[in-house]
Amino acid sequence: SPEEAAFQDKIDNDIKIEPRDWMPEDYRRTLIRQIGQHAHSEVVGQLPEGNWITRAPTLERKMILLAKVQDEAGHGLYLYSAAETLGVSRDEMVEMLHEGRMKYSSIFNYPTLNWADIGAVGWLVDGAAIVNQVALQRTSYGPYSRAMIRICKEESFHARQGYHAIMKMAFGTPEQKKMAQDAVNRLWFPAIMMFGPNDSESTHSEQSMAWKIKVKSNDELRQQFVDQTVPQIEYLGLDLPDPGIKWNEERGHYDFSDPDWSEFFNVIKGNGPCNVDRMNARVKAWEDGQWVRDGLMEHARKRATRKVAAE
Amino acid sequence: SPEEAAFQDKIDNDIKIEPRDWMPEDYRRTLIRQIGQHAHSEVVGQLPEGNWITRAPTLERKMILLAKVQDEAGHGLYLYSAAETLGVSRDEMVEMLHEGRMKYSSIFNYPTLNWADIGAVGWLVDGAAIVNQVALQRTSYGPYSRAMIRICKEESFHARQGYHAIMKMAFGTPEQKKMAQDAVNRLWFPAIMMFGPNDSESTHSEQSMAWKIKVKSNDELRQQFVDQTVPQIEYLGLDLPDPGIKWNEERGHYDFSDPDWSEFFNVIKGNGPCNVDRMNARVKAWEDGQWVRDGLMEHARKRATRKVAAE
Amino acid sequence: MAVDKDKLLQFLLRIGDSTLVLSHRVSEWCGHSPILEEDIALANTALDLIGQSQMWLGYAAEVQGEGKSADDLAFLRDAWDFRNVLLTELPNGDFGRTLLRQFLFDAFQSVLMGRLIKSSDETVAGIAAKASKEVAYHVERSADTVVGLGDGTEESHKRMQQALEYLWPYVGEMFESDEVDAAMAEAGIAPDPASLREEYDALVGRVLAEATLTIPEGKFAHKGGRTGYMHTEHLGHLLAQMQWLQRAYPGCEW
Amino acid sequence: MAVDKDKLLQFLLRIGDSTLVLSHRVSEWCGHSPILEEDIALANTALDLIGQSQMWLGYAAEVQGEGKSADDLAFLRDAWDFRNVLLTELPNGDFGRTLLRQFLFDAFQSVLMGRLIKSSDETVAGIAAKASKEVAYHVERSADTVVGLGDGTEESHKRMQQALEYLWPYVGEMFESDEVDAAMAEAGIAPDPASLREEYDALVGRVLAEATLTIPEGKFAHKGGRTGYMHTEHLGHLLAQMQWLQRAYPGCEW
Repeated sequence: SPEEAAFQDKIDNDIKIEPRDWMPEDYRRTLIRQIGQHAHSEVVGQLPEGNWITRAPTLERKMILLAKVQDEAGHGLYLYSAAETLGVSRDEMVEMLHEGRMKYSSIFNYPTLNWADIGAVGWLVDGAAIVNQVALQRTSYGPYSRAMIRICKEESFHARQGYHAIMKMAFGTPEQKKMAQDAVNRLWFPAIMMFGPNDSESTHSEQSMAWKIKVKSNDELRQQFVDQTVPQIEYLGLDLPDPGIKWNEERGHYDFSDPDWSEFFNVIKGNGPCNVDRMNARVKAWEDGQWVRDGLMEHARKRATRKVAAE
Repeated sequence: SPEEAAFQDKIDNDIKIEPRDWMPEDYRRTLIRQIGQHAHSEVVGQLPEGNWITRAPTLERKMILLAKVQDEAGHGLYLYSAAETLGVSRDEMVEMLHEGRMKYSSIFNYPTLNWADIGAVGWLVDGAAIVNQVALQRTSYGPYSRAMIRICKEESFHARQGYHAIMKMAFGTPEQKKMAQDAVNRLWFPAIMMFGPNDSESTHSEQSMAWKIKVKSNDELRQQFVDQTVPQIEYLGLDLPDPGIKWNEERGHYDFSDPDWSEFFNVIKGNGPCNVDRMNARVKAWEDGQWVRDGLMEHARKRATRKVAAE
Repeated sequence: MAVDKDKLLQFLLRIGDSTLVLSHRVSEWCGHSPILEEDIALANTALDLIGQSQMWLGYAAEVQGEGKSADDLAFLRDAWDFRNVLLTELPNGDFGRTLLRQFLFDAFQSVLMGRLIKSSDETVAGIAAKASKEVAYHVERSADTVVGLGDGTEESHKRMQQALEYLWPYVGEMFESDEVDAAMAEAGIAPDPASLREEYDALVGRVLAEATLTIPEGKFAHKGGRTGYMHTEHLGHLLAQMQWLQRAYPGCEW
Repeated sequence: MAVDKDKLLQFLLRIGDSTLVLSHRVSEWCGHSPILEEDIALANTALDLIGQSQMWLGYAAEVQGEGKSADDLAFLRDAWDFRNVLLTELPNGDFGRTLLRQFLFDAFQSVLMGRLIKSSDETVAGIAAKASKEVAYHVERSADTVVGLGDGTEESHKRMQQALEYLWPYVGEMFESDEVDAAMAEAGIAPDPASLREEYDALVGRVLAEATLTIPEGKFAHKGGRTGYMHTEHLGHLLAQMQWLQRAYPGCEW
């Protein structure tokens, strides 16, 4: 159709699509899925980090962690707003999350088990997210692109803080170093799985690339992350978490082992270490909070009525 | 009436009153109140000790504490059974407790704040209870008297264990000794208030003495407790928790300061440090457990029906 | 006029421990609040409170003069050395109780900080000046939520009234006066807490009235937190979590 | 035949840590159970489990040969050194979930102890002989309660079925086999856990059928506890409570 042609033309010329522009239903649906999932990830992502807020070892570390979690909740807000421009409400998306009809990033289905995990989450998980999000700054949908630009700034700050935190551990006492190693060992493969399946297996990719919803392929992004992270692990003096990691002179990249994709699909299916607990926590928070939302809403209504009556 | 005369005659001749015997309504009511309160105290008394079960410092200490709490719940059972012989059900008594129409010993409205408190509760609180209960072995109501005999044996075991636990603390590191001192300082006055108001202020006492529901007066029992406990405090090398404690050669007893009775009556009124939390915990346990009691009851009914059907 | 160092220390611990313990409680909500905006607001509140603790406890450590840091005071004292008011260590309960506790504390802090900015002790005045901006924001926010929930639905009103019944007996402790307070007042470092009650009652009374909540009648007040004589059983459990790493791995840098 | 000491140690920790951690969870009920008789029964269960831990960990410490005690192992290791199965560290949930978890563990223990009493290691055989009497009592009791609640009211049935859905994915870990188990089997110290599954399934299947509960279909099993590779987030919080005193006041006698 001519609408479709005009739409694709904009995309090809790097003109952002805006909420009021015509767009194919599938473009809209794909974006809602992707932005919603991203928003949910920010919200659910509070839980593994929140798990250590009450046990952070110094006042300053606790402040840094609280500020980070606060930022993430804020990112959730921007992203829900971006998704809402596509005609879906935050409450609808939350409902879909709670009913299992929308996902969040599988990385948050792994537990945070020692204090170094908090550093590692900032460094590896936020690090991987940034690689993805930097690419997404050029995504074709305007509100999403602008949210990404805003979010990226804060995320790189988090990643740096995470690296500093784990540096303290890696250069600390033998036990601290052991915690750091343990964290890297456990989180490495889940982190590189954050970029999604190999390009050959990725179902939605081709159309998303054509629409510039995705800008780089999963494997490209993963390689970029590995290349930037391996030297950091080495700098920390930690053992590499994958014996397959090796500099490949010819490619100009690090080789690395393929993660266990059966685990990846298993976690997506709901069988990750924390899927059930994470969803239970969110659903409980939502249900326990119903009276609060109702109460505040009713109060707002009363006030509005009183104001009208007074006028 | 002739019944009353026969009843009082039995009492005066130390013949036990048994459930089927005639007894004055007031005797029955006083006993229900006293035995019920005693039973409730065993049950609520699980809470301050339970507060430290998950933090007991060694496996053995944890076992000792668990065994003690288990015994106390058992005492609750005997005592509810004794009260039930007077025509009131356990559920009725529990309901009266939860609605504030029956009491439990005020001592359990004080918190357990350090590990030495657990020793001190065994030594001072169970110690005070025993002084009272040894006297009550001779109480006029048969089932109550027999429950007391059974309970006393276990309680003196608890008191000894408590004393050993606090001995370890008093003879331990300076910090452990400080915990022991802190525990004795906080629990001394609440413990001596366990015997109730001074005889001159005690409302129910005279009739109870005549009926041999009570066998010794509050002040007699309190003096006996002070006399046995002060040398124990001294043996531990701890400071006396009351500057008024002094051996009185003439009386052949220790003098001691009158506790702050306004605090006593305040705690009874509901203003103790833990009254609200204790009752909330018990009511919540009861309400949360409704489905369990209902489920088990329904299952028993189903089984009985099936059995009849099969016969 | 020289003030007794130990009394000044006690005074500082009372404020610094209260903000520290309350920040811990508030941070327990992380990721579990009823609305995403509230997750953000609660994290922000906890963050401000810790920041204040860092200043108060930092000065306390300096006054103590034993070479300790604010972290040492936060992570290496046992319950009996804490001087927070009991109100701050009470369990969160539901969201309404958490916000009402916050308001009852914020209101006190707002009155107190208003006086402390004129403290004769420059460090105290400086910390109070920084804290008072945050506190003004907190009290406005918590008051709004208390009004919204108190004057909301029947259920939200009932829950808030129950929360008030539970919390009110812990309000009085904030206005207790003892020899520490007398020394602070005499040295012009801090007002006698009792002297803050009128302003507090006016502020709290106004907000609770707007929230259609009824202040309980009893005059009874729990105490024992700010003297350390008798905390609740809850504090020990809180510290077991808070201090875990520092206790299990002593002497590390984090 | 000499067995690798470290493998024997791992084997002993797997049993001793499981009973220790479960006893902690069960003891959390103290004073909060639905019926006074259950308060007694739960305290008794917790007590037996700690008693067993004391024996298993005592022998583990002996095998380790570093002069440590069972208490040292219980109170001075961090989460990653614990080898309990994940099932035992899960939060209690409601009373039904606690009892169902107990049954799922008791059933395993009853099968395992039945084999261990014939262990080639005399100490293991001796501990198993003592434990097996308690375990036989536990499994009878927890099975009865599971049946009573599963085949009770509609609500109790629903809750028990939900508990089963939650807990079932944690059952499989008990039957995992690795090189530790292979070494134990080869030395005649303990059976390969996988070989216990049939007997377990028969016992559990019978009880759950009587309880009118449906075993979930999925074959997925969480793991990581008995190797220590990946516990749940819950264990760290549990240990923070359990080890508090020993961590805060190291080197004391209690």
